[in-house]
Amino acid sequence: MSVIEKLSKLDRRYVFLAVAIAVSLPMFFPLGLPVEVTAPVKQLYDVIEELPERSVVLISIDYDPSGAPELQPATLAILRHCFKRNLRVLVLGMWAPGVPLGMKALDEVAVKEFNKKYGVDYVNFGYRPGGAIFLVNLGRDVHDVCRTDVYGTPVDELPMMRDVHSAKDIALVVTMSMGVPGSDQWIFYYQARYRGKLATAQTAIGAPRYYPYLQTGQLVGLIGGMKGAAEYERLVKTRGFASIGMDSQSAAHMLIIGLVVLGNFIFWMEKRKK
Amino acid sequence: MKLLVAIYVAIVSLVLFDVGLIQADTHTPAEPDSVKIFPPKITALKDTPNDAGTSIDILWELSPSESLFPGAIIEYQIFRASSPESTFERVGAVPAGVSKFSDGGTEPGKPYWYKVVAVGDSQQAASEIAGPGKSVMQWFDRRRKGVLVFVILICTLIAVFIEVAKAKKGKMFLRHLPVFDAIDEAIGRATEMGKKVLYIMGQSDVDDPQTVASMSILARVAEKTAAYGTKLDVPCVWPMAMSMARETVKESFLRAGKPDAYKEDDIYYLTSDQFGYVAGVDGVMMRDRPAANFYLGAFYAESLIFAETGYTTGAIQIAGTAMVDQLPFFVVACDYTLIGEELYAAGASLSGDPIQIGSIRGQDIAKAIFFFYIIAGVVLKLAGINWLETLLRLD
Amino acid sequence: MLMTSGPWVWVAALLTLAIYSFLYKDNPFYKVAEYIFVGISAGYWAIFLWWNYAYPNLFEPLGKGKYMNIIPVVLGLMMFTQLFRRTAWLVRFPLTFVLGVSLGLQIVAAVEGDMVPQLRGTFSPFTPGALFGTYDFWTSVGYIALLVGVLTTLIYFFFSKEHKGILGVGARIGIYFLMIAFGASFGYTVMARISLLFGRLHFLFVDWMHVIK
Amino acid sequence: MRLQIPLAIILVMGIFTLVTAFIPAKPIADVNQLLRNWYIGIITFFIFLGTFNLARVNINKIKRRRRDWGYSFILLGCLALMLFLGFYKGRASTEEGQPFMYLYFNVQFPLGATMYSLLAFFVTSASFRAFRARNKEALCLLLAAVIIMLGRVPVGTAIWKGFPSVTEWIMNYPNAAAKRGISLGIDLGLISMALRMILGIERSYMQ
Repeated sequence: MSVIEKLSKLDRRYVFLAVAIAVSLPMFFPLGLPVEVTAPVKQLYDVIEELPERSVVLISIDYDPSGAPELQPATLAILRHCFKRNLRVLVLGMWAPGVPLGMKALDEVAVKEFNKKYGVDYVNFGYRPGGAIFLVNLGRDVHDVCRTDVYGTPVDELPMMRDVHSAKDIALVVTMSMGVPGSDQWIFYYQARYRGKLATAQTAIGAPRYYPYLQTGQLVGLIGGMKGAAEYERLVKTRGFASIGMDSQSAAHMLIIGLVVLGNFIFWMEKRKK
Repeated sequence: MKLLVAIYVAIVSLVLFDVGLIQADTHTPAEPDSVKIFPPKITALKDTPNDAGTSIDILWELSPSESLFPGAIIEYQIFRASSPESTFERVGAVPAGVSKFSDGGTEPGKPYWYKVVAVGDSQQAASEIAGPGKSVMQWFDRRRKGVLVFVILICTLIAVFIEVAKAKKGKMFLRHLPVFDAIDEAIGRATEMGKKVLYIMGQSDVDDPQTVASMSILARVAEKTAAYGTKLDVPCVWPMAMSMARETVKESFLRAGKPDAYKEDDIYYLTSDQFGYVAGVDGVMMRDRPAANFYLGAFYAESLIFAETGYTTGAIQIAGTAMVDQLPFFVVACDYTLIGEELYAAGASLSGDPIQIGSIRGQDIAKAIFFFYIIAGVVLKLAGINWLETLLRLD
Repeated sequence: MLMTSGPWVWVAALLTLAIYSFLYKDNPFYKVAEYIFVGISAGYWAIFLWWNYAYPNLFEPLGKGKYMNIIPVVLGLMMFTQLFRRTAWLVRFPLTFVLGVSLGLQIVAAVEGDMVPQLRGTFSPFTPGALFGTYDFWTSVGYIALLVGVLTTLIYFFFSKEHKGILGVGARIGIYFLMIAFGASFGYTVMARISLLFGRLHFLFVDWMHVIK
Repeated sequence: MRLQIPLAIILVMGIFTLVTAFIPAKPIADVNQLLRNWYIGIITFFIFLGTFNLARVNINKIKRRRRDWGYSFILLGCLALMLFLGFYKGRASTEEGQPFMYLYFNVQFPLGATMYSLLAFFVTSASFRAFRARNKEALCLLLAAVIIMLGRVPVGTAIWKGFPSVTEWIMNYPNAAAKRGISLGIDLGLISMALRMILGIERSYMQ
């Protein structure tokens, strides 16, 4: 019985160590297990696939560094898909710390991979404060709430924005969201009001709550966490950060399931002893 | 009550003003003026329904070149003028294959003329000029009548039950929630151990009802700690919430008969940055080891760190939030958890305030209506009647 | 994944390790990192707010003769009156304005964005006599589960009556639905947490130590 | 005066935005747009006030020699540095390649991301110690969690091909049902609080 007692009083730092090992090991010895694509991700892929060329897609960077490992790969994959389909992209964000991440992603995909022209094929409006209230105004008049882009250029000097005035001119909105303001605001204040197509990429923590909106059609797609991003990477045929991370995910998930079982075994043994 | 009557009158008059008219204009087809790129043909200019009156929908037949020479047309550009003779200004463009455009830059009631130009690589072809089209201002958004019905219904229920509760001086039955005993127990234990009580209001500012509900519970917690002489620690995320918490706690100390024991600095602003805040609170937990932790309000990802760190410091933990994502962690790691609306109900019960109790009762009746609406919806749909669904349609 | 080269990598790596040292126990390194983070991020927000919004949308137009902007600026500056006890009540003006504008919209948004579509979505899959004919078996069972789940959780959140008799039964079933949903969220969320750790370890191994690739 | 005018403001603004949400006509929509722009303008000052307060709190901490007051110097120093670097070249200070951005990518980014990643450890520890099948409800929670954990990673699929579809089914139906039930209740709470504040019944937010 002493083993059980010892385990039940195990310092949590051993558990911490086990997690670090479980996540690290597959980085050195990758397994390369294939990722299964799920319906909510495929749905978004199909929507983008069917948009007419040159349509405007708004990508809202509603995350900060702490959401980056999950949402940055999804942002990259979606940008890649949009530019491959020759769509125009409008980037803005409701989280100030997300602005450099959006710039970075555009630099990586639009400039280096696709050689797209700023102002014609894509624009970036940086941080927009006001949350829900901002979205209500955005849907009605984009130019009014986005006076200058992230570099200080007036909106009228951007050729692409001549075709983008209100929600009607935006074919699809994808919010890369990790909290408030984010998906909730986009659904309640933008989609409900202006009825455009809306999809979301969520951190794995927020994603479960958006399944009801998927069923009602308020969302046309849902990318949940790193797995969702890995699925999207598979759909656009790249092996990015998210795909590499899936092996570590597998190992860590198995460890946690093991610990849950062990924890409950200890609990059960102690209860029987009493 | 007078106010409600006023709202009703306003809404009813709105519905009466609902005079959306649709104006349509068709025109004759144009002769092709190019060998390769044929012009599109405008089929209709329509007022965009249910809008401010600043938008006209232009519909056209795609240029035949789209099927004859796939890929020849890049986009359609739409031009507008205030008379057929004056110069046409470009108002927008849509990709090839699209045959509809909403021009959202019109003045209500003014006539406009349009032409659509099919643009290819080197050549383009303009449709014949169509017009006049007018946009019409609308005073009621018909798509939203179901929304209006529900807004009126719910607001009425809540307002009526607040009045009823006031008349009954708050003597309305609300289910006893086990968390009330837990609050007293937790503060009692902190007092015995001579340790402080940590109260966290969540990440939202005062415009979030969760924060306000949390204030009602904070009032109770502060009153208890004042009575027992236990130290209370309230780190805040927003300056506004901090000011409100200070006021709440001050009043509680007054009610407990110990206004001198109130220390303003126990309720302090930490930072508005989420993880800066987490780090700060974490620090408080590790250094001061409070014996009772309350997490009531709006929480985000920090919930798990709080709950788990509090668990290791051995504190009794009471949580409650309407942030659905965070509930699992609280449910797993805390001693008591108020799920969603229970937070509001607990706030109401604890304050004994007829207003809050009345609202909870009103909300309950609304839920009962939802319940029967869904059942009726299923039954009617199975019988082939779609009426209840149609009312809720938004498009 | 997001890196510059040279000494900055060391700064980032050491700060990362300083935060992780908290896992062993609370210590001065962690605290230094904590305070640096709070200071840097507070400054960051202020700067981005200024250059992305406050300057181009509020102050620049004001300088160019758009005097209407004086109203939000004055109301906004009134926020600072709360720093002084005697003028603190002035905060109520901007506060009630902001609340008024957002609360009215909040009511409409809750009904239009959530209540109406969600209520409809619960019963709209049911079509005349043909639930099992229209969808495959598990989808049909799913829609029935969805219906029962929504109804019983509504009962659980009914506060005006004790949960006894038929209400008690409904609330019990409701609790099970809630628990399945919380379990599902918990299981789903593990991925979010591990992703972050993976991100940091990837940085340490690849960008800093160069032990992989 | 001090109470009546603010209460009038919230009443008028609240009723106006509520009622006019159903009126699309241009003159009214324009007024609404303007009001909302003012809202955004005022909100920005909230954040500036926050920054100001942070500085004030820490200066006080140093003055009164409170616990850990030494660290407050670091905080104030970082805040001042960031503000200086963000302003010294005007708008161009926040462009790529500027010191401001170096600090973002090499200090703020790793610190923020690492803070969050601590959660990986906490979630595991919570799974081991707090996640117990104490009763039938907890067992339910636990089983759902384990199935979804297996269904969300490739290794689960390798064990049994059916895990992803079972996971999707649970997410789409029982999970969606409970989430819907909760959010309907939460919406009602939100509406009733908003209504009370607009009507001036709820005043606790005023100091």
